[in-house]
Amino acid sequence: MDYRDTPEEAGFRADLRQWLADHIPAGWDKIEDEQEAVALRKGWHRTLYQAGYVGLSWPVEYGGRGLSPVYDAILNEESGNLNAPPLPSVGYIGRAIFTYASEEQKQRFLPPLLSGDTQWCQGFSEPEAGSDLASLRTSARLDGDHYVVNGQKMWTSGGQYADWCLLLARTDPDVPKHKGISAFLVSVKEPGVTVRPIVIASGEAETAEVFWDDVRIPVHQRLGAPGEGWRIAMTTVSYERGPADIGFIAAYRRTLRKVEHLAAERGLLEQPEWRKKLARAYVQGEVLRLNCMEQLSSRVSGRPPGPEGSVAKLLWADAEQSLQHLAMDILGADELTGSAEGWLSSYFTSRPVSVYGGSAQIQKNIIARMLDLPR
Amino acid sequence: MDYRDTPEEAGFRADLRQWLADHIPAGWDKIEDEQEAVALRKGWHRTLYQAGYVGLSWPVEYGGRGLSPVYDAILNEESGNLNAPPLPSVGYIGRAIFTYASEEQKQRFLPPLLSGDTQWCQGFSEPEAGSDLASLRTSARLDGDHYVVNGQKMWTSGGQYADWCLLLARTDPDVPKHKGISAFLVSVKEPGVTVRPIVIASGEAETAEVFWDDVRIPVHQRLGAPGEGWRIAMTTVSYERGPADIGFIAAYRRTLRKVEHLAAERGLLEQPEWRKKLARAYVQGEVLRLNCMEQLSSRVSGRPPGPEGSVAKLLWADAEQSLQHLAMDILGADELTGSAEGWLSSYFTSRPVSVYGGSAQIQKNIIARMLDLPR
Amino acid sequence: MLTLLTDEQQMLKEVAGEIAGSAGLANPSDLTSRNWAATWQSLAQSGLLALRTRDEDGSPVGSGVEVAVVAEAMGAGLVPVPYLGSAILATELLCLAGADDDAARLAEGTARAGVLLNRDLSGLARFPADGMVYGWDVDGAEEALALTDSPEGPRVVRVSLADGFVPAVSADLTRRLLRSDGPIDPARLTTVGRPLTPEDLLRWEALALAAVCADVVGVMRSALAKAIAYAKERVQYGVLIGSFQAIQHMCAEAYVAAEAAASATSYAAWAVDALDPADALLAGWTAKAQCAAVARDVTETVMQVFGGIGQTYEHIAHVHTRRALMDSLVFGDENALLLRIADVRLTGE
Amino acid sequence: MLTLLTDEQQMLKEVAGEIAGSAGLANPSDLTSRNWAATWQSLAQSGLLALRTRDEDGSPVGSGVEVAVVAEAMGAGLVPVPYLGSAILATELLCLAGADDDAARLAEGTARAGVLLNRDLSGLARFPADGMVYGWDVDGAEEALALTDSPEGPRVVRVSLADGFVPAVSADLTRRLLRSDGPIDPARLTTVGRPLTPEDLLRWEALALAAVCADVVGVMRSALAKAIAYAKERVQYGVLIGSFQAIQHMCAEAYVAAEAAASATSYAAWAVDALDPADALLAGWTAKAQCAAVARDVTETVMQVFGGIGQTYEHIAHVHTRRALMDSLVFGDENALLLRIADVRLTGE
Repeated sequence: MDYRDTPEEAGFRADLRQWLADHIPAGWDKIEDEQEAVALRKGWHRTLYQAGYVGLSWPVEYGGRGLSPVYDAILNEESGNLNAPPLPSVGYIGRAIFTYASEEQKQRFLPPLLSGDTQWCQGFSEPEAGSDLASLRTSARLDGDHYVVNGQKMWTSGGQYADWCLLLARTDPDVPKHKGISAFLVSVKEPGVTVRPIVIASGEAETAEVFWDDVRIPVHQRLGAPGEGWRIAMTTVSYERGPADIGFIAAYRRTLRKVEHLAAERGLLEQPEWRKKLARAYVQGEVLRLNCMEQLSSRVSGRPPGPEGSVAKLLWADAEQSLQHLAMDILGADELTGSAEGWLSSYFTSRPVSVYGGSAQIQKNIIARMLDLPR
Repeated sequence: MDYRDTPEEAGFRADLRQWLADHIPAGWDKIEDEQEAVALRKGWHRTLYQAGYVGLSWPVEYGGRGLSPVYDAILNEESGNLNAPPLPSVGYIGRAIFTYASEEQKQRFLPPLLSGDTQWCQGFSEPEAGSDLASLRTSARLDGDHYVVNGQKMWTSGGQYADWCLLLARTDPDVPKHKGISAFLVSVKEPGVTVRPIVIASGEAETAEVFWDDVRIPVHQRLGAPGEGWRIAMTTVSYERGPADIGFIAAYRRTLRKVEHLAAERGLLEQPEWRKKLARAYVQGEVLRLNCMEQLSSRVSGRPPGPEGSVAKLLWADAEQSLQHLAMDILGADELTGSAEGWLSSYFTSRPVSVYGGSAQIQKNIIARMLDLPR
Repeated sequence: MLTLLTDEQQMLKEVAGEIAGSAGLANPSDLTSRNWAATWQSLAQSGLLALRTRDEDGSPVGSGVEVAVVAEAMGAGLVPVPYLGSAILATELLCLAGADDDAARLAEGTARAGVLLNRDLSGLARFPADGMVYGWDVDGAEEALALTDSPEGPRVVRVSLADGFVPAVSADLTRRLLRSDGPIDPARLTTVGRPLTPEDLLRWEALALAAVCADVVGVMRSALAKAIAYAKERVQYGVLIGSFQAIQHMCAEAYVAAEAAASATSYAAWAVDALDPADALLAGWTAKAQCAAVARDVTETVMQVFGGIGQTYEHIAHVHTRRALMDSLVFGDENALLLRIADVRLTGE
Repeated sequence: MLTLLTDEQQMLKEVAGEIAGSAGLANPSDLTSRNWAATWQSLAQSGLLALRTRDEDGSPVGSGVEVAVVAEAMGAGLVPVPYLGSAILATELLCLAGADDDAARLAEGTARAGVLLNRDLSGLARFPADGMVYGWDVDGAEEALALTDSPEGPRVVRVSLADGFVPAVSADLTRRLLRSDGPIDPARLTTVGRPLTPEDLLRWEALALAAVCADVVGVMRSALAKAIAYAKERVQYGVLIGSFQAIQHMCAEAYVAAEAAASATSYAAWAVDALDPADALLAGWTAKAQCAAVARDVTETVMQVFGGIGQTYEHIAHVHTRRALMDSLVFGDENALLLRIADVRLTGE
């Protein structure tokens, strides 16, 4: 057991830190224009790719560097610490492609995914199929050498900025619901695809819904066999927030520092009560970090993703939401009257953390299964 | 709407207060010997009875005074405020008897129940039938003009001190479980009855288990018709902790005052944090009191006992347990090293408040039914 | 002892519920698309704006109980009209100052007034104030009321909202909030009526607390009712989500919290006119401390039951949360009120 | 970076688990009916009492990680022997003072020692102390260790428990607690070995925190395992109670809390010997703050899942709660540790 970097890891980290210091675009987080912000993120993806920082843990044969997920974690951590632009989220789409795709598909889709030349989104959830993903209704009807897709997807993060979509649709309505789903690799620029941003309670457009009207997809863009969609979805989801994706920990720490400053500005640091609340928030962050490190170690040592991710998810939601409560309690009227810019929005942004990607209730169900409690 | 006493209620309260001041036995709560304590409680029952304070809300024809349950509440409240010995708990047994008994049974059992000449307990729960009371296994087999009872009852409060028991037993194992249960009025002094105290985690004998080995009960001591036991039990239970039984509110307030003194002794009243915690405990007590008053009003205005009692039960458990947590946090090492006598025991006594008489989970189920959420 | 509404109060509740129900927000876009002036007129016509005007004896037409009944209905409907600001808080101030004619105009609905609150929204602004003040619940109001110190005691003053105020971005989408950053020129303050007694101020505060509590009780109860209705129609995994015990218990816990707040609020509302001012105020602090302790949790639970859709701006859930957050803050948040309660409870030590 | 146990540590865990498992309490009556001296001997024979003795280089035979592995097993089994008091805390003090021969006797199991804690159990008693001290985890010990101030720095002292100590009624039924009310005559203190450095004291505290945390993690995990096992066999309403989502989620929440505490504890245990003392101590405070924040709730949840039977004295559930309560308190409760963390975090302001 050693929580420290190995010499190799330490070397990688040192190089990365230097590289980040040299390359992070100045003032990137002050950009207000949405198109400019999108361009910045795409550009950052290409810059990272050119330096070899995309696909660290992908197999070498698919353009990765074949490193352990610890290196992904270091990249996440340092990017967070140095407040770099968001890392491109290619891991879970890539995993789906290099696990299930034909050779031709791999050659076509993986290189631009890695390089950032194409941006992807994930078309899984629907209005009537949130937690219960397998109930999805979007249909893909075979018509000669094409599928014809109709339906509506929701909570498609990045749908507004994506070029391509990993889409789940029902190809066989006559078999049990988990068995009639297939997966597709499809351009969202096709005729019949309409993307509409979803504004969340904070007032920000955080995600999107995507409407599919008679969209035609060539059969050769189906991923895996017909009916294999559920298995592909489960693989993707289990890697969607892997233990190496710990950028949120650095973000949490940055937010905590801001909250500590808010408390200081308001003269609350003299009061034991507020000191304890701030210390408690630190403890929650540490607990989250250390639990994630254990999970990462477990993954590195060869165990496949398992339900222990639900523990981290619940800890994360609780830490994030508690921290926003603390900020609100410190800011009081300033937060609710618009005098503390951004904090009310951050509060509302923290609420769906216990909903998206498996609600808190679903995570607890998963843990109950893991504890072998009866159904 | 008026939260104050009517002139009649105020007169009753004033008389009662004076009477209590004149009659509460000095030093009764310092008695350590258990037999002496039992004798004291029986004596207090008789004293109250002679003064007309038992059965206030019972119909006049059964020896009561036919008053509204508000008078029971006043009796509870003033007894609590003046730290009188515990009130006899005759209401729910009486309710079962005067609702379901034959005329002969009423004449035989009600007068000594009221007067305190006989003490009663309730033989409902069993080791395998706690929340799920209808699964009870104790059997009563008809044998000529007697029933022969075999089984084990648990959580029989006061079983150690009782003369008689309102017993539920299965008389017909071949019908659905709710339909095969009958109720009996039976002396626990019969041969074959063994009472064993149950010591709870606090170290105190709070309740008892009662073993029934071939105990013979004359048929005429069955209460109601064969198979009517479940209905009788439900009536009894719904009146077991009626909204007028608010002695626990006065007890809560007394405990809170003690906790405030503990905090003062330890110099914590200078700290806003502890002031707020104590104020929060006061608010919880007030909320509980006011919620109970509303329930009582609702009962007085003619509505039968309903699931709103579950709200008060949950509020009570939460208030009681939170107050013991607060005491523990104030006392720290003193509570855990035996230097603060009684408090650790009080803590453990507060734990089953969310278990007995319908666990917190059951209460929430009842509320969910009331909210008409689907099964 | 009887804590239930009288038949008359029950009728008032139905009238208020009808107006608030037909006027209530179904979703946030109603805020801009509906005719709220008509709602104000129907409140005026039903006499609901006149509850705190005085009858011939000088007594309020409606007690704190009546006020709470109507305020709860307004909260339940998330009705975006200044019922609390104009019909309760400003009207009461005017009547306490003896300006009955001014109060009558507010009651008729022909004029509206709001109140000025201090920087942390914990109470009425009291001049000379040296900085920021907020005009709270001032939709359609040309002026707002505050206090000023005078040798004869505190006096009610009116301030025009036309100059020096800018719109503030309130968390609560249903109540208009204005801000004035600088000190307000004393020449802009117009004294109203007679000076107030200390008892006047205590009763006014007790009324304000009870009214805000009733509002947030309405917000919580109706939010929860919507979540429960949704749980009865939303299917996942082939069953209604309301059949999951997890959802049932979340709803049950929120229900207990909201009902507990309601119990404390009823008492506080009754206490406004029935108990002596110190006791009425303690009841108000207690109710508000309870409401503020649970309102955020209850409305967050509602958003959680609604799942993804409950997180979107188009959905009504966050409008409940927002009004609940602001209600929890105005006239003192939980921390502030617990400390006041402690000051009363812990003096004997 | 690798946070998993090594193969050797895994083997140690199995050995400790076996001893603790066969020695573990099944119910409270085992406390008096079983032969705990034999358990102590098997711990000695397996070398588990020698983890903090020093090898030829002067390094501890086992690091904080090994200590935590064994301590967790002892906590899980509620084993009523003074593993922490004698084998960890006293042994470490002796070795820090250079009294290796004394430490060896403890490691062999032929003698036992405990520690003296101050009145609020937050740390080692430090003489001249003016009042009450507690001998903690002193079952079978003839003496307990504490500190005394000297011109050369703090020194370890031994105090005989034979005089002046009376049994205290500890909440924790599995660890013997003695109390001395009056000041202890300086003549009764015997100095041991060499003075300690400031770093020695910090490391000792970090070790104490990690060991107690590991103990309470064991208490929580095994309590929860018992509740889960019960939920899989207890039938009510014709089904296993573990099939109720309410029970499932109570268990899941307790599991998350306990695992979070375990993650923080692993790091604190590793930090004892691997990080500089200030960082090790911060890790220890963090772990203990987390453990203390959840241990009461987790063990209360366990009692609740067990229902009525879990409230009885004869049942094992409250023994877990009691040990968890005491573990949460010794060497600093949540409040105390959060304040220390705040002192480190909030100085830059």
